[in-house]
Amino acid sequence: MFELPSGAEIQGIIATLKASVGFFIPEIYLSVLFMLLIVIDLVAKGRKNNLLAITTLVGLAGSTLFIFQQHSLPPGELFFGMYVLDEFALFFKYFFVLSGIIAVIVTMVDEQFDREVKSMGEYYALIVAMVIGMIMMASSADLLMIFLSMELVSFTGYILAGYFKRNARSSEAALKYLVYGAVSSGLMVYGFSLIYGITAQTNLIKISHELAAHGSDSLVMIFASLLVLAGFGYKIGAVPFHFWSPDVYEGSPTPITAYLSVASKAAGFALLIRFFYIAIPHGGLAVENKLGLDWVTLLIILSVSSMIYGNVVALWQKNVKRLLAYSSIAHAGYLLLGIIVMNNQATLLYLLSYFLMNFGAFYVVILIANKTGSENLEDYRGLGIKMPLAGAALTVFLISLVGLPPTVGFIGKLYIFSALLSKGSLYIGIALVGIMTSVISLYYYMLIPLNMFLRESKRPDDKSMTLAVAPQIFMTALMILTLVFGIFFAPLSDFANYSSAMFGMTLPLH
Amino acid sequence: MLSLIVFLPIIAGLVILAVPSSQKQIIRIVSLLAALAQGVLAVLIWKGYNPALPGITAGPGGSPLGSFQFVEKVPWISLHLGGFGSLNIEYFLGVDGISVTMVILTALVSAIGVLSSWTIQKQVKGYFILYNLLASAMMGCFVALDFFLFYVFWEIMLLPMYFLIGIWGGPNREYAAIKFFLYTLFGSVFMLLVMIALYFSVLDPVTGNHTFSLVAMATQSNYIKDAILGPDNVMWRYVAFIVLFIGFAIKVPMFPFHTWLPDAHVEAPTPISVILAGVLLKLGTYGMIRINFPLFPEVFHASMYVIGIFGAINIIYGALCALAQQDLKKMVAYSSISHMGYVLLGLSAGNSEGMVGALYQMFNHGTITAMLFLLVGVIYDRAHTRQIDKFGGLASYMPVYAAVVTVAWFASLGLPGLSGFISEALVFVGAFSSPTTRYIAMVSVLGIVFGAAYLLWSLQRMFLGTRKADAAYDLQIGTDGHEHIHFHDWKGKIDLDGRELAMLVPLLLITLFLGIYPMPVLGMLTSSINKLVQVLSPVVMSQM
Amino acid sequence: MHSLIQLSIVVLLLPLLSFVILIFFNRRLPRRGDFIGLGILGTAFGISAYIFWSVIVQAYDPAFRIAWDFTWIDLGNVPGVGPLQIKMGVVIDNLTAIMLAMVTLISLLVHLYSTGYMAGDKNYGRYFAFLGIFTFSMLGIVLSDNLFSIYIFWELVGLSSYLLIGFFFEKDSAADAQKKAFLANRVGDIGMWLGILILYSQFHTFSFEQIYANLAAGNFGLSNAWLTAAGILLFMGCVGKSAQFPLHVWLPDAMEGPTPVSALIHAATMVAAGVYFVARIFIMLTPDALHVIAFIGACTAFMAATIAITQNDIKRVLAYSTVSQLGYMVLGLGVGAYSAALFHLVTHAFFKACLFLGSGAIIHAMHHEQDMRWMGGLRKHMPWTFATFTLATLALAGLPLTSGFLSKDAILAGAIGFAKVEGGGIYYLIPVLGFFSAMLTAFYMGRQIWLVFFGDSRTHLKPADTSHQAHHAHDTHATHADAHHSTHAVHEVSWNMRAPLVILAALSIYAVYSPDPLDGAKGWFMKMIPTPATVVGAANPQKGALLTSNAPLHLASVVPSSETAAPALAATPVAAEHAVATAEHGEAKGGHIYSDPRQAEIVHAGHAAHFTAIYISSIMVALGIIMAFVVYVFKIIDPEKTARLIRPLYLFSLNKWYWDEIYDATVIKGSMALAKMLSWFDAKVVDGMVNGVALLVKKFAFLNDSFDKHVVDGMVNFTAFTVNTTGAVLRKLQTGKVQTYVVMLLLAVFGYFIFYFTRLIY
Amino acid sequence: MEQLTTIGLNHYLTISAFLLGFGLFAVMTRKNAIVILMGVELILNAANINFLAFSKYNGGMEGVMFALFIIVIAAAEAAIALAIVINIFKIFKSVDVSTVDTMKE
Repeated sequence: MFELPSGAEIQGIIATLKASVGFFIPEIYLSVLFMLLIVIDLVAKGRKNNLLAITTLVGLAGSTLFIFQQHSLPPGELFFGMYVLDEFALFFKYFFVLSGIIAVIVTMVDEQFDREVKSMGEYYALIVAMVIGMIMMASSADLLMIFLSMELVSFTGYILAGYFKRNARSSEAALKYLVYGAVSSGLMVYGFSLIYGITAQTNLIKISHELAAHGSDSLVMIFASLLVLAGFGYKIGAVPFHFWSPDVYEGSPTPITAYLSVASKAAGFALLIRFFYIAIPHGGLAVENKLGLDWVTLLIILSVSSMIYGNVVALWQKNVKRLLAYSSIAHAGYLLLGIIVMNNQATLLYLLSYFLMNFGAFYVVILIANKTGSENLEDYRGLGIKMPLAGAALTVFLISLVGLPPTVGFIGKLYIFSALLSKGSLYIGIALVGIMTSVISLYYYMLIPLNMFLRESKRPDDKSMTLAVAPQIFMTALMILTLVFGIFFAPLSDFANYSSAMFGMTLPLH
Repeated sequence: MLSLIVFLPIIAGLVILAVPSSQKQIIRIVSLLAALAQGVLAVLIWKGYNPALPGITAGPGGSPLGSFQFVEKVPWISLHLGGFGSLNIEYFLGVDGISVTMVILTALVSAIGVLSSWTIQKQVKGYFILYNLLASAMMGCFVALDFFLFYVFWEIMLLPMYFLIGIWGGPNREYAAIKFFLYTLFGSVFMLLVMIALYFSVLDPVTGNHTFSLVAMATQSNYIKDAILGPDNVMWRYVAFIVLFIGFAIKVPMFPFHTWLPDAHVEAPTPISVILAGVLLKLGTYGMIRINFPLFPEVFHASMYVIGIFGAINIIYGALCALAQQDLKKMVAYSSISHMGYVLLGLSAGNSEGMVGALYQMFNHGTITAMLFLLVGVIYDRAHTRQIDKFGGLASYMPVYAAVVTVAWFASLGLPGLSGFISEALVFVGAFSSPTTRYIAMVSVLGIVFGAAYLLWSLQRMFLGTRKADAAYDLQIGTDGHEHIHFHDWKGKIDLDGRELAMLVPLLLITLFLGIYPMPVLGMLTSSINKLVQVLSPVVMSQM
Repeated sequence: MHSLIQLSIVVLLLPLLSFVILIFFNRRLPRRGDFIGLGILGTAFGISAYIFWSVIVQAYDPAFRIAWDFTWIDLGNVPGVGPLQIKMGVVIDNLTAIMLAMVTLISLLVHLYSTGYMAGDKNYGRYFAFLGIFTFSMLGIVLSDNLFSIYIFWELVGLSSYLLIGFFFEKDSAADAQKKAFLANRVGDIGMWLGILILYSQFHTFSFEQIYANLAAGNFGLSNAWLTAAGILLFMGCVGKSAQFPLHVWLPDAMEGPTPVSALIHAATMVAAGVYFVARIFIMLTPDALHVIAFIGACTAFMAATIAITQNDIKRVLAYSTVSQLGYMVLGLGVGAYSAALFHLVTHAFFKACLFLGSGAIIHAMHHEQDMRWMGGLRKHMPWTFATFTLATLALAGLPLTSGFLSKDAILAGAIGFAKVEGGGIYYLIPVLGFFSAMLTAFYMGRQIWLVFFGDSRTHLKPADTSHQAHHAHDTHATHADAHHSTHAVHEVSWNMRAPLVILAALSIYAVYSPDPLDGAKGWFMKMIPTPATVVGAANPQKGALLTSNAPLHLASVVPSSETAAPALAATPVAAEHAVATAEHGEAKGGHIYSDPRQAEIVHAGHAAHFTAIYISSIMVALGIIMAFVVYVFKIIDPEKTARLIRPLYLFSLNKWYWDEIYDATVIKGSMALAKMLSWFDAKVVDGMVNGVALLVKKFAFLNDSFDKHVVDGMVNFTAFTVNTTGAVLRKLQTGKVQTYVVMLLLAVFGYFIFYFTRLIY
Repeated sequence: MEQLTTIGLNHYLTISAFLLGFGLFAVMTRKNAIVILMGVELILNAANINFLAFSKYNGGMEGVMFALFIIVIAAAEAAIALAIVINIFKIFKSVDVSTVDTMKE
């Protein structure tokens, strides 16, 4: 029933593939790096793991060159519309590579690995694989690609979450992540099938054309996109699709927690943005009706509930990692605000700030855990005196998470709320929720400095808490960046603005 | 000039960062030098200030020049945004009569604060770094003419304050610190929303872009008619005004948002109480004058009555609460609630007398209350208690201290010849002259009596009569046959020592001088205030 | 600037100088620098005497008035008002000249006296410093040309009285008294301040001159009720300072201060300041306001007199008599007997100062025994004191040939006239009360004289212990007294304490003021201090229209600029009518005329009632003295028995009509309770009001201790309660079982679906 | 008649819907981790059936491709899942997911 393509067509196909490969270099490079790492692991068995780490660092750093070259390429789609290349995608490529690098650096300082696992062999390879997967998530323009890249990220995620095999919590995290992820991606793919059924298309742009042209049975459409959203929501960890995240974040190795909470969340957002903006864009009610889905309301509910839930429940946490997990739920809510008003710049800027401050916070948490061997709030008592620099840095990151000037977090919040208010009085209600919840967040964030500085240590042990030089330098660098970008945020803002362009947008971003 | 005065303390803080924390004396001296330099700059600014220029709104041609002075206007962030037009944030400093007085006050109080911080022994390094950060932020708030910049400084103040109370505070410090932080943040986050909304509603007449410049915002003709806070959008303008007002009222603090103040004061170490009462509270009212009222004149007009009533409540309520306090510091804290009520009352009058009075009251309250807290600190250092009933007859044993206290106390209850009187008098004159607030003023004068009551009563219980049975000190017959006072574990001089006098005497002299000849301060205020009153007058509104 | 002005400013500043020098350097100076205070006051008196001479004696001019002022506060060009300045300045007119001389003289004498009385006190120098600042502020009140500066000096006088009353601050009673005095005065002051505000709010000026000019021009924007209110409120200042009912309670307690201070401040000058102030604002008082003043004065005079008869403390008796006499003055002003009231102010100043200094001498001699019951027979020991004291007493009681007689009689005559003019009825109450108090005055002064000076010493009758505590309290005096405590030798005081007594006694003789021992009106004082013309024409019910018509002319006696207009006034019908009146009464009124018919009538009727007054008052005084004799000399009536007979009345008087108790029960306890309540409210409710119910929060914190207390206590705001409960509930969703998570996921999807489904349907 | 005899799109969809339901039911109710994973497989296969059916009735190859990839992914997922479950069994001595709840709230 399917007639084979003629020779000419095959020639054409091959030509296209050849052409497309040129646009695909970073991904290829990273895949090579991935394999290289495995090989090195096999070769250098039993040697110091730093070799692998360094290789990964260098490799990832090198990939930025190839990504940088892509700026010269014209935005467009490749592999028959499976994949697109545009500023938006480029932004995330940088984002993920950088987060990969930082994840590696964080891993290198985390002493828990030395206790828990003997070989770091596939660990770094998996991180690279995850980077690839996320990059593809950010750039895929076809349901199939979306599904594949998401699964790639998820699988590597499952393994990394459970990387401490002998550690019960790590394994538990892996299991929960697995079950939840499997179910929600299953639902998502079921939703994909329905969309495919409605539009007979898997390419997002084509889908939106279909919908614009013929419209659709809105009920099925809603059902489908709800199922899809279940998949995305699970990736961005927004209420009510967040349930996995606190447990997984608490259980997994801290570097992975940081990595998941920043990178894979960002990937989810990239996907979310692309899917909704490209496939079922909205620019006012008319289109919504035509495309049969008012996903703005959907996301508003999502974001409001995330902001409230995340911040309110975080008040109760005793474990710093878990606390940060809940805060990351709340931040997903803030990010959604930017998406609601279709303001890519604000969203991307917020992502950047979130990248800085969250990684920073986790980094310090790891450094402290190395010394105290615990992540409980109680054990933070009096640390501020023992390790003032770490205390100061953590305080800065937390203040930035609250969104107070002069930190980059404030700039993020500023842009988000500006985006809301630039719509006039339409979204003031949501803006108020965001503001109020950020006041609440102040309390639990401040619990950490409160314990570190205001309270005396329960067991004043004289064992020195001085950190190694390198981590201190890195930490300070992050802190200074957080502050400097909080005052001179023009570069970030410009970059975000430049990156907000997406291929195949039928409606203007505003 | 202004940048220098703003950032000097931060520079000092950086220097201190380099100093090893064992070198306490060096650290202290560095920050003292910074504070003194700040003082010198303040004096220079005061000298160079031309009282003729009004300020408040833009000068000729919409530019701040010719209206504000010492203007420093540098484009800070200016970028085209995909989302919403172009973002223009300026590093925009400048002073007019209203701010220049506050600048001087801030310089003075923070210098005094450094002196009184000399006794801090715990983690001196961290303390002074935070202290200098705080000093910079306060100064910045008073000279910033760009709302964004103002907001940044405003928020930067919170964190150092939180730690200064939280780490160096009294037994219940955690509670006080977090309470302060949450209350103030609660106020300021709304300010953020209003700020953004204003940004989208105002066009800079010169550049034609949206702007954060307070100067441009103060001119009603710069508003986009149908913008969210444009003249047409009456409802939102009211909401914005109220939200902003609450934000500032929390800092003032205005009833019923005042409950953080007594706790904060009681727990805070003396120098921080001095800063808090001397400068931070002024920021609330300053914000109202600089931002709240000129930006929403018509709403201000509609709400004068309410503001006045709250002022009256502050005056009387604060005084009565002070009357019932057992803890001396708490009493002083409530007294400053009461005194800030005068400021609110004067502002609500909306006429020159009232507003000048309010501004002058801000200045005087700064100096006088600083004095009061220093004095409380003196006795607390010696006796380790502030319970009023634990003393008695001190006047016989600490004559100098008693004399200073008497002068300070009388200054606080508004005795003629001391600066507090003139400001309160002007406030009442203004409030009574405006028909809106006449009856409120008539009620508020009761505050004068209650004020006298609690101050004199505490004076009597602590200094007059003879030693109480359960007093916090012993009497022993000295070598010369006279009775001498003896505090448990207090080694230092019984009566005021040199450092304490060095802090108190300047304040005393200022209080006295300004009470006899107020023009040095008033002269700087009048033209600005008259301009402000003009801006606020309904006539102007109708022309907008 | 007029030379007299310059001089007056010098006079004003000299005492301040003495204060500054003494407060800082008294310990470094020989004799603690008392000679400085003395010398400075001497100079001041010399200058003011010169002013007095050149104004009153040398070239008297009924409308004499020179003023000078300078801009104190410049508010710039105020929108809606125009250029606005607050000026400060001094004014000299006849009244000022007299007051200047009087105040400086008495102050000088008290300084002199104190060098003896206070000798050996450990704070000797400070004492003179305080005297200096008091004199300064008092002179300030006298010289001020505007309400604002009067208010300022008013407060300063309050301060110095505070300092001096509490001079022996180790005594709790003194500390209480000083606080009481200051607060009572403050209560009066806020009234005065409101009055000032009412005037300012209309005219944007504090200066008397401009205010009166505006009033006369009828520029007062508000209703006449406001004007009356302004008058009464301003009068409240006087009620406070001059210890009028109902704020009189502080004055008797103020006797805790050193006796010379009582003489200077609480008898002669400060308390008189209130009366002086009312005189200054006299011409803007509406008739209604004047009525209120008159009644208050009468009540005060009577009440204080009734209290005085049962007091045992020698100083308290004098204190109440002071209150009573001040009541007379206020009454006099109220009834429009302007000159008489001020006359009484001056005469009273002298003889009451004399009495206080005398009592001081007695107390000094009796080693700080103040209770008359334990005195007696002193006339032999201290003849000088006895003589002067008695003379002053006669003056106070108002016997002929004394100054007191002249002034008191003039007031009473005015009261009668006033009652006549106002149409009798209730208004007769005022003279009646006046006369009755006159009798009581005679009685209790007779009692005092007798108890103190006659009979035999009753020192031994006294229960010993109390006395010792009494004066061990003020320590230095204790030492000083203990020196000759062993021998109870009562001896006459030294010359520097005797001289003032003599001078003051001499000044209580009629001849100083008037050639005619029976009529003060013939004297120079009442001639030279005429009743000024009212400016509240519009507010005057009787002849309003007429007065407004020629309102500008009334300024004649107020504004020097239009002195020339004065003769023209003779043409006004009022003046004509008055000319008739004066004619038939056959006496020249120093050429001044009453432009206000009401005043004219009152004064005229007053003169008509002159002799009636003399008769009645003489009879009353005689009665009083006779009664005193009956009771205390001939012992026909035993006071104790009588007291038991009319116990309620006796107690009522003895306990000063229970005013202290009443105030304590109502005002003080009330405000304290209110304060306590509010601060509870503040701590409990307001602190939790923001969150609705603080209690719930507490309970909540109690319920889960797992949860750091500081949160709930700390976040006393809405988030605290709600947020944490919601958090507590929500976090339960996180069961830790992955399957429930999946269920949640599906529920969420399903919920959303329902939500949209319904939205689609509707 | 024709509805009953010839198998149309709806039949496929119904089947897949049932599969989805069963899968979810298994995931929610079963205690055994292995069974839960089988439930997940059911869900994926439900999607597969949809894709194939739609691709048949809409024409075009995308559905088929999708189905193929899903099968591959499912296999990979099973591999990882089993590894994790085995690890769980090592530690918790059981594969009952409801016992794995050390981290909560």
